[in-house]
Amino acid sequence: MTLQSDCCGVYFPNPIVLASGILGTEAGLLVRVARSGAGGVTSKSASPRHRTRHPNPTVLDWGYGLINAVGLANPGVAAEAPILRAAKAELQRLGVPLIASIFAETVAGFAFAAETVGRAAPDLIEVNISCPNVGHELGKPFALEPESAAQVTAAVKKATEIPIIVKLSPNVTDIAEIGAAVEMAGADAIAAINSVAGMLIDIHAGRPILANLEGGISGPAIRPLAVLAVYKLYEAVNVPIIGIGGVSTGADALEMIMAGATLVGVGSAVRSRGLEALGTIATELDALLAELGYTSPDDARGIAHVTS
Amino acid sequence: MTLQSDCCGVYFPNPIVLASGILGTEAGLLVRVARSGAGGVTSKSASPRHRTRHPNPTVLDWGYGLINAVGLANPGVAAEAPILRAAKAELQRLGVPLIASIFAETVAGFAFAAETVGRAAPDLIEVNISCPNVGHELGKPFALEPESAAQVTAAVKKATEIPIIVKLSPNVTDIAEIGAAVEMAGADAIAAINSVAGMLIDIHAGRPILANLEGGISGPAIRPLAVLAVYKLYEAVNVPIIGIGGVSTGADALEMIMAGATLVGVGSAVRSRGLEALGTIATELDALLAELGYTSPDDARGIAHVTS
Amino acid sequence: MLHLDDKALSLPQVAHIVRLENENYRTKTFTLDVHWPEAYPGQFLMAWLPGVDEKPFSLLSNDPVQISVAAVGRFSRQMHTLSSGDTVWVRGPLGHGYQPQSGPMIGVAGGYGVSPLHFLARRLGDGRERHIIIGARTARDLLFREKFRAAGVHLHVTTDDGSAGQHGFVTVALLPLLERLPTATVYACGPKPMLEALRSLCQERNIACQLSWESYIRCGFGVCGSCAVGKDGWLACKDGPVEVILPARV
Amino acid sequence: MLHLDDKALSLPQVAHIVRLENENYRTKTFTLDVHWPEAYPGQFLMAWLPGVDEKPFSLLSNDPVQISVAAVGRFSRQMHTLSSGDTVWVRGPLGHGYQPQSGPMIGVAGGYGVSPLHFLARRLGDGRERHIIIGARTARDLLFREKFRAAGVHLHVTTDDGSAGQHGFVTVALLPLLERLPTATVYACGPKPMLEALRSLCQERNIACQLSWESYIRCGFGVCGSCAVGKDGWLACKDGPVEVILPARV
Ligand SMILES: Cc1cc2nc3c(=O)[nH]c(=O)nc-3n(C[C@H](O)[C@H](O)[C@H](O)COP(=O)(O)OP(=O)(O)OC[C@H]3O[C@@H](n4cnc5c(N)ncnc54)[C@H](O)[C@@H]3O)c2cc1C
Ligand SMILES: Cc1cc2nc3c(=O)[nH]c(=O)nc-3n(C[C@H](O)[C@H](O)[C@H](O)COP(=O)(O)OP(=O)(O)OC[C@H]3O[C@@H](n4cnc5c(N)ncnc54)[C@H](O)[C@@H]3O)c2cc1C
Ligand SMILES: Cc1cc2nc3c(=O)[nH]c(=O)nc-3n(C[C@H](O)[C@H](O)[C@H](O)COP(=O)(O)O)c2cc1C
Ligand SMILES: Cc1cc2nc3c(=O)[nH]c(=O)nc-3n(C[C@H](O)[C@H](O)[C@H](O)COP(=O)(O)O)c2cc1C
Ligand code: FES
Ligand code: FES
Repeated sequence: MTLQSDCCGVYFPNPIVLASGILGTEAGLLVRVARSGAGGVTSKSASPRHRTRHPNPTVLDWGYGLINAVGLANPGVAAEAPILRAAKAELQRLGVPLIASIFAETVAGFAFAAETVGRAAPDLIEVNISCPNVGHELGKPFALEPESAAQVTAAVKKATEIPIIVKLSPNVTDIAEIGAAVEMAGADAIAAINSVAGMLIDIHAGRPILANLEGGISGPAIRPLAVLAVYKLYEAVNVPIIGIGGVSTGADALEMIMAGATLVGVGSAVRSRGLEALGTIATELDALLAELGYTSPDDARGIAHVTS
Repeated sequence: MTLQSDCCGVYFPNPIVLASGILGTEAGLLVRVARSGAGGVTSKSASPRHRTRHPNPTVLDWGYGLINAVGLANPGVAAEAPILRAAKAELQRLGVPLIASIFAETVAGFAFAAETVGRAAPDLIEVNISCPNVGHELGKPFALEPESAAQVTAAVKKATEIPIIVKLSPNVTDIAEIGAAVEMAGADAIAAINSVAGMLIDIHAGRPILANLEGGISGPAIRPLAVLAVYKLYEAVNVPIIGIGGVSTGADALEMIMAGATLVGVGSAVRSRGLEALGTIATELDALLAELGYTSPDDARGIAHVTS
Repeated sequence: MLHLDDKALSLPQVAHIVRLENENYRTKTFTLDVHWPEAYPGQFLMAWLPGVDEKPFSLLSNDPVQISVAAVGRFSRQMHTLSSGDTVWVRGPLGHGYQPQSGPMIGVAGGYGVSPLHFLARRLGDGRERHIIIGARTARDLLFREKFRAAGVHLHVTTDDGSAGQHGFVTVALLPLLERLPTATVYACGPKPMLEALRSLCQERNIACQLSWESYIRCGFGVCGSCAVGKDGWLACKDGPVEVILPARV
Repeated sequence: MLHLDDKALSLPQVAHIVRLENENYRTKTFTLDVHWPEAYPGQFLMAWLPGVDEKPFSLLSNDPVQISVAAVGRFSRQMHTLSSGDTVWVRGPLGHGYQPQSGPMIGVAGGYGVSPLHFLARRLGDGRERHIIIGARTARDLLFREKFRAAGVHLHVTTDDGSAGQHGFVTVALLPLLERLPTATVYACGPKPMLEALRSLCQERNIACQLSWESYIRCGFGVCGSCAVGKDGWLACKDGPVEVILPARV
């Protein structure tokens, strides 16, 4: 049995990777998660310029999952690059790849961000297109339309030689259509899904709980939505898929792999199972694959696509 | 304190109504739910012609909610009409309104279905537009595009004098846009949300668990998605909204009302709290409203729309 | 945030067949490596074969779980192709089963109805008078004669064509028992016409009866409404499958 | 399917202010109608005022819950406008607090650091030697002198300007205690420079210390990474806020 996985020519000791925005704010945290058994780690999405934080609450646990509106607060790519460099130095020793996540509000901003973080030589760059396009008349997130998603992809592709993962939003009518568009535009891999738009209202306060009003839902509640997104993308594209959303056990990870995922992102499970969640999930996946007679995750990938 | 609610001129003893497809297959069941305290009941969606059932599993409990692909199996509107008539006779005595739910695969089919169930004189007709449009080149559900949603609405509006509720799908990029389109086309009310598309894979079988592969997710997992949909619709339309999705307590119902709902649909909670769930939720809502100093649901409606 | 280790408990669970027995020309008993100590007679499970279907079966036993399956259609024939070690997915126990009363037991079984009644007879034990009437169209359709004898109950057999036991319907054997045992409870499982006949007979004679109804089960937990029986919205999967009818006067 | 009656437990819960006390010119103690018997000293809660912000506060007491708030900015000033009966939303208890060791207690408090240390001093009880050093810039910033006296601990006061107690930093009072009580544990809460100084002092002298660090808390449960302290990814909200440092040699 081996858990080794290859994504865009990058070697991952196991397919369980830390999702962006969870613990990925500091080099020390990225390294700590890698040490605890993750197959790869993704940094928190960084934008061209520093973005200040929303007032709290920004991250809450509502029992069936989390809701967050961290609002993409981040120190900006210039400050992020040294964090990535520090992380990379240590991660390389551990043999755990680093994925640098970026976002921007304009196509040019994406290219700039990719170039900047690229200098820290992450193994992969994740392009988070869930941020609103300030150039668009309605300010819709890039991820919501095939054209804008493709534009960003093409621009980032030009700006860096590092393979890029485009991260899709689930808040669309047809995610497979967006996936196909970013593949055409040059995406080396696709990550799905980002958190699902939602809202909670505090009935005593008579107002939304998050300071930002709406937020992103993650955790167990969204698992079946994520599995379906990965399943549909697997039928629509040929590039590898990083399946993310609600995974908290080895069985959940295997479900994603069977739907078609090459790597499996884990975020909210850190809440329920601690920082060691990723290592634990990898161990569980290993045992399950063996029990079910597979010799590697590759064996199981996509097998849920029944033709009968 | 009164829980009395008015929707399109129809009087509801309380705002908690049975959602379509839950227990609504027989007159006896509709009446039983009404007796146990529901403010209104919706029948299972019926189509112009009889539709046979998918093989099982079609409805499963995955812990955080349900997944179903009952596949809109139903006896057809001709057979449904006597069921509705029988139910209506008894419900009228109880003072509980009956909502007849219909769907079809063509615009003409919707009109026919509305006419047929209309003869049983339900208090309202719910137009479930989540079914694929067989006339559309891609067979996309009517609910996914403003144009097709509006077409169905207009056709049903012409076919019946009974006020109509158009039930929207959450599987769209912008539900408010669809809501505005159906309001323009004559919808007297809007129901949101239908179940959210999802999939579960059995890792031992290596295939999706539902015979239909994908299905609709309902229950607690989708509550924040439903609350956000209602919140957005409330800002986009003026007609009353029936808020549905994951409500299982009086507090959840109040949350929907604060987001803007006039009536609150309850389905999956019957799994966790039994057939009496609706009556229990109404009682809880009553106590909560009193505790928080409201004199009726109307007082609390939409108050989560902070302007500050 | 919840971490549901048991989240799969209401989803179909993997079970392996550990023993297979032929009961008659078209019926096999499956013993599974599943143990449901809390399950009781009259409850059922849903058995899933991926790509085929998922169907309800009454428990013949709970610890280990056993079911008897008559090969009559697509799903049940597929079940019959399985061998020891093969996998079948189950969820349960589901529904409300028999509620044992004090006093004598009269069990009436038509077809696969023998399953829950054998489970019940064992559960009630030999501290009371126990009668079982099994009815079938013809001799070769009869099930569980040996099993019931081994359980030490008084066995009565009827066949519509007289090819075994008494000639006629189960009522032929039932009526004298009802006369002799007015404090008995009738526990029954079988085809609808049989149950309806039993209901009238027992109500006329003011005898308690518990009837297990069959219906089309989808969810198995009282949500979809597909299993409603009768006019009052009684749900076979949740209110039943066993309907408990108390005598009008005690 | 889960029915989470306690689903709201990790969401902010409504609490009412039942008592208010002025501690100094800018600090008030709030007593809430919330009881957390399982909470212990060094843990914190997140207090939410809708439309304002949500901020962490150390528990001064768990049963009922009490916090002391210094009015220094937007949120804390808003807290100070509240009256008895008003609502504040809380979630907690969060984090890992002090781990009481046998032997003498030396508590060192800067600013609102008095809160968790008063809770700890009460918890440790008078069966051991307990010292508290409170430091402040100037006399009017000092907090909890009466409260600590009432708790029966040995109180040491230092001010940077000498306007009360000993002149100088908390270390002025600490050093002689460390000499005299080599088996003591130092428990501290206060500004970062103070904690860093204490860490060096204790490590040089091989004395156990437990330091409560402040950091920007968002989730409070170890997910968002916003509260990392130092280079090793130590999380104030989950690994801490209290860092437990054992002496190098025992
Ligand atoms: C609560 C409950 C408990 C049940 N317990 C058992 C059990 O313990 N053992 C068991 O074998 N079945 C039991 N059944 C019936 C079982 O669930 C299936 O209906 C049966 O196995 C047929 O399914 P199939 O897909 O093989 O055939 P289908 O394709 O569904 O049916 C094929 C044909 O056989 C007929 N048929 C269906 N069932 C029977 C039958 N029992 N006898 C004769 N003809 C039949 C149908 O009317 C149809 O014409 C139970 C049903 C319920 C609701
Ligand atoms: C684990 C933990 C426990 C805490 N416990 C307490 C507690 O028990 N009591 C308490 O009052 N606060 C406590 N705090 C600090 C508290 O959470 C807030 O930071 C504080 O109330 C200021 O918030 P604000 O919005 O009012 O001011 P902000 O607008 O955030 O800050 C206003 C200004 O005050 C400064 N400032 C912030 N905190 C302080 C301070 N304590 N003293 C002096 N200046 C300050 C800031 O640097 C800023 O310049 C704790 C913090 C943490 C992380
Ligand atoms: C607190 C928090 C912050 C997040 N920040 C980011 C981010 O900066 N960039 C991004 O692409 N996704 C972000 N996400 C989304 C996650 O990467 C992931 O796609 C989502 O949470 C679903 O996975 P999960 O259910 O395993 O958490 C964030 C999620 C959470 C919970
Ligand atoms: C088993 C089942 C069957 C359903 N059938 C229908 C249907 O026929 N028509 C319809 O409009 N919605 C149907 N729905 C969707 C519900 O009416 C409701 O919109 C959804 O379940 C969300 O509400 P809930 O979380 O309270 O269940 C069905 C849902 C379930 C669980
Ligand atoms: S099978 Fe669904 S309600 Fe009985
Ligand atoms: S506050 Fe989020 S990890 Fe500590």
